[in-house]
Amino acid sequence: MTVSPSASSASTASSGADAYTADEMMTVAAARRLRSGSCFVGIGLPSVAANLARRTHAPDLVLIYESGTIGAKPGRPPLSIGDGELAETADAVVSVPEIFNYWLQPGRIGVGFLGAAQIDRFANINTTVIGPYDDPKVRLPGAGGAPEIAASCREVTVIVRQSPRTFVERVDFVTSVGFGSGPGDRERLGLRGSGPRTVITDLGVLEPDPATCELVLTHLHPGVTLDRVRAATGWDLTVAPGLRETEPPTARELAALRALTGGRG
Amino acid sequence: MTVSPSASSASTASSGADAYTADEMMTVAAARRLRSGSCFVGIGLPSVAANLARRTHAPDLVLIYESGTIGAKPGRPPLSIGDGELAETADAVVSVPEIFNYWLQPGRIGVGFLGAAQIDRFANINTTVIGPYDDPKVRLPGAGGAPEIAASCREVTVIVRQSPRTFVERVDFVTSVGFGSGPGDRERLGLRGSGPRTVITDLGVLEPDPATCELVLTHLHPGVTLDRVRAATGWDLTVAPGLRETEPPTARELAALRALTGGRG
Amino acid sequence: MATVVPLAEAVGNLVHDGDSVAMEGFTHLIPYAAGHEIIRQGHRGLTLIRMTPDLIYDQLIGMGCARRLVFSWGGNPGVGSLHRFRDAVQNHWPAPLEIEEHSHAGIANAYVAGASGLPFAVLRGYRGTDLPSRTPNIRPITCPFTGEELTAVPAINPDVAIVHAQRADRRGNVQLWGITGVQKEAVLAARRSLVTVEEIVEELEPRPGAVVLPEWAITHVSEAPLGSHPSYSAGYTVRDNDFYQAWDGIARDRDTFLAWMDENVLDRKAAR
Amino acid sequence: MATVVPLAEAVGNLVHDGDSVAMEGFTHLIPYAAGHEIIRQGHRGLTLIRMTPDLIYDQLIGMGCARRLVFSWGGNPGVGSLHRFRDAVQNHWPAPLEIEEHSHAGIANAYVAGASGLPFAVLRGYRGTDLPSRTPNIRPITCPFTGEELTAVPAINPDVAIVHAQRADRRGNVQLWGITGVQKEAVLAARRSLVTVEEIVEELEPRPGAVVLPEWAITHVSEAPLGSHPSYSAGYTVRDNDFYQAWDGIARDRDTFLAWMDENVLDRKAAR
Repeated sequence: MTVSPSASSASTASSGADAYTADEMMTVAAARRLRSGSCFVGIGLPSVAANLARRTHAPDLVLIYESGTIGAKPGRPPLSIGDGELAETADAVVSVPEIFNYWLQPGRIGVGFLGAAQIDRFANINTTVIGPYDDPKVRLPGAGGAPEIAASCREVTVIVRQSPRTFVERVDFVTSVGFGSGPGDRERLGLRGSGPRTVITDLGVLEPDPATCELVLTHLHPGVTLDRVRAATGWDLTVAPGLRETEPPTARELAALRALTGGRG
Repeated sequence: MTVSPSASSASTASSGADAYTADEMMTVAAARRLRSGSCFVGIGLPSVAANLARRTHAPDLVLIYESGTIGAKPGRPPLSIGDGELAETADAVVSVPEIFNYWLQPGRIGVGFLGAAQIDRFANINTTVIGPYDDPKVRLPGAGGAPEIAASCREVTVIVRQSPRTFVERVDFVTSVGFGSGPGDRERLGLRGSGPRTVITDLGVLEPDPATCELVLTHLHPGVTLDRVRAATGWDLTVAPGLRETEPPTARELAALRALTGGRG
Repeated sequence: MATVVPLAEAVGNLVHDGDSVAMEGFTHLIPYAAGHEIIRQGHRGLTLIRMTPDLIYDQLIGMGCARRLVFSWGGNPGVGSLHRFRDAVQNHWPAPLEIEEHSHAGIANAYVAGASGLPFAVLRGYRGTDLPSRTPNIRPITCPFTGEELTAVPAINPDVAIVHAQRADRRGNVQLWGITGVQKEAVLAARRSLVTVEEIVEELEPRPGAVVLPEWAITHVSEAPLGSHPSYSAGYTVRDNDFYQAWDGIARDRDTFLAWMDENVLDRKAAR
Repeated sequence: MATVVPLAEAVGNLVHDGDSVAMEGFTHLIPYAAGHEIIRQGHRGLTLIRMTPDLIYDQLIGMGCARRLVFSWGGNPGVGSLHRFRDAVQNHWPAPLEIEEHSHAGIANAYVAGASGLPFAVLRGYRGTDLPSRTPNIRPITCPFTGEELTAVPAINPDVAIVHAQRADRRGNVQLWGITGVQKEAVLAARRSLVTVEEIVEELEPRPGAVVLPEWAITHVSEAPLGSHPSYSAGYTVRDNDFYQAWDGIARDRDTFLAWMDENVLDRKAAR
């Protein structure tokens, strides 16, 4: 397999045999984080990535949607978390209170997959509001299942496009806790999951430093420069000592992804 | 319809065309208390009485068993609260937590039907232990659903054979609260149902005095003397001013009852 | 105790200005026909409760029916924002909208408490987030056995719950299946309830995954075929994903929105 | 993550002396075969948890397996007393039996809390009864919104939960239907779990009223045909009411009981 030329931005497709977009790189990188086990899936990119993992290296991955479907095997990523196909293909369908209380809350679910409108250096996530709460610049959809997914899944993966507007020093509103204000906060709050282990963007991968809990850059996607990532980050970004380049998508990954999205995304 | 000769004791059948036992009188009298609406049914005599009501004057009566069957229509009274026929004939079958939490606890159910090993002057019920708790004379089955049935049904009917051993001044153990130690206790305890409205025995019917909450005798079954009821009561029994005689079982009631029990009880 | 009546009559009987109204259906079985009837009847000052406000609440808010919204996720699933909801919150158009904001787990448990006759529910939730600072109805509670601190939310007991289901029998027993969401909890938590159904049948044949709501736990049942469009009723209709995407364009602009409502909701009669 | 293994191996792997073991099944689907295997393996010092102890716990208690019983109703349903249970409580035979006594609503909610990862559950229960004076695990709790006093019970999280179901597939996904009791809650609340099934099938066809437990939430699945006798497995067997009545005579006397156990349980091998 030839290594593909890199994607240079989220919206620009690269050329060549294995050309791919930055969004495709991001989705493939996210899918790779999922091994067998269970995954609590939000809608959008997380759903695409989880379905991609199930169709490539993790066929036994159990997809759990907050609509109450356990072990759903949708033919294409659903537009909503309540699409009919999720129920029809699920091992079990339970009520919404049950999915949160019996399945998410006790920490049974391996990976929680979240998006973000803002994320800060301690991986706290905002999906509620940009600007002041009482006089918002942008009113966002709100919390949904995210606060408890972030609290209770054994670990969390965040997928988000990287820009200075999304990667901020301090989120305007903490919708979902990453590491709060640093080490020890999760324990103090009684959050049982280990929190965000990976933040996957269209530019690279960030992971929390085990000592400081601060997100540091561990991978650059092919063709992305460090300067570009720094410019897209609203805080003084630390780079991990062993910074690596992400493996580009394989032809098989790309084919599976495009089959899923019908070329979108 | 001829008025039948009276049953003279729980175990002695009377003779004649419409002869019936004292237990049959008790069961029929209990069934008559049930109108349309819903009834939370314990096993044994309550179940027979509730099923009898459904087959005579209250065909729309909704039977709810603690096993989770709502609207069960068993062909014969089940031996246990979990017999298969209850589920097969039910409008809905729900989990045991759900039957207690969503159906019983909010006060949705009209009548709770309870038995008793001991009952006292304030209609408190013991089904736990005779004698000291730590060194019991007789260890009984315990609470089951009764404490919350007694607390939450809109009203409670108790069916119990009357004797000085069962009708006691003070129960050895309060398994289920009637009126506690008198007026105002239910409100103080936050019990939402109105408590026992009727205690039906093989000798007559007792009801709480609205002012004192003490059980007073309101009906004698045919042929039962007041002296006999007093002798079967472990406290100084008050008789209601308008003491009446219970209507004896009709031929239709008896036929339906015997069809249900196969001649037993 | 359920009575089967036409939709306009059911909404007329059950919904009054100023009521708290919960319309549930988690993506599936959303009671659009009933929502449109509320809009046609011109109710005002409603407290609208719903985990995922969706397009139906965008319409109710945009038409000025709501004074307050209790919710956990207010977006157009898979598409983007609810523009009428945003316009109300950001610009108070057509009227100011108070909000009480929760997480899904919080609202789901508040309905469970409501259905259970309890004043509150306990969950592992909200801890460390900014939600408790904005929603006074989120409070700490301490385990009386372990001393651990958890979170409490008060029960939701709406004046009226409205849900859509696939079928009912003539007595008003209701059957729904597929993704069943919090519909049972919403109906059992409410003082009064309306279930709209795709059809009324002679007998409710048992089905895998079906939830049955007995008639004595419901106030009114109304037939409303296609009553969940553009949401769906598994076994009867499919989700109109194109409409969800088209809504983004319709709702973005106030005038376009009003024109659409005029033509598609106000001019139409209730199904029956 | 469930592995399908023979019953003797499953019990051997999962149950250890001193463990807390919850065997559930509300009249229906009581895991007798597994209980007999525990007796054969001679486990001691168990804390047995069960809403309705039933004959299987009468047997375990009479054979000296239990140190402690957590329960809400200990009788022979429709028949009368559990004589071995009574003998243990009243006369400490064959060994003293500590008891922790609840109501059905209390234990059901304690399992719900256990399954939900919460340390306690809240209910309207026990108030005014003598149970809290005998069961320290029943405590008052105050609503942080209304100030109302309610009752709390601690979560039940057994070391092992054992239930019986109609079917499993080869991967260990389990399906049960009919009266489903608290089985799901018991399995989800437990650290380890065993589900015995009437049969293992290629595919779990959906059925009305069925509960499915996914294999990754279960430790072991064992085939145990007729494994709920004298209880029953709807669709496979019927309840042996005669046996429930006969048990009264068998269990009333210590020697008769021991002889029956010797002949009918100890001499038999586990189903496979």
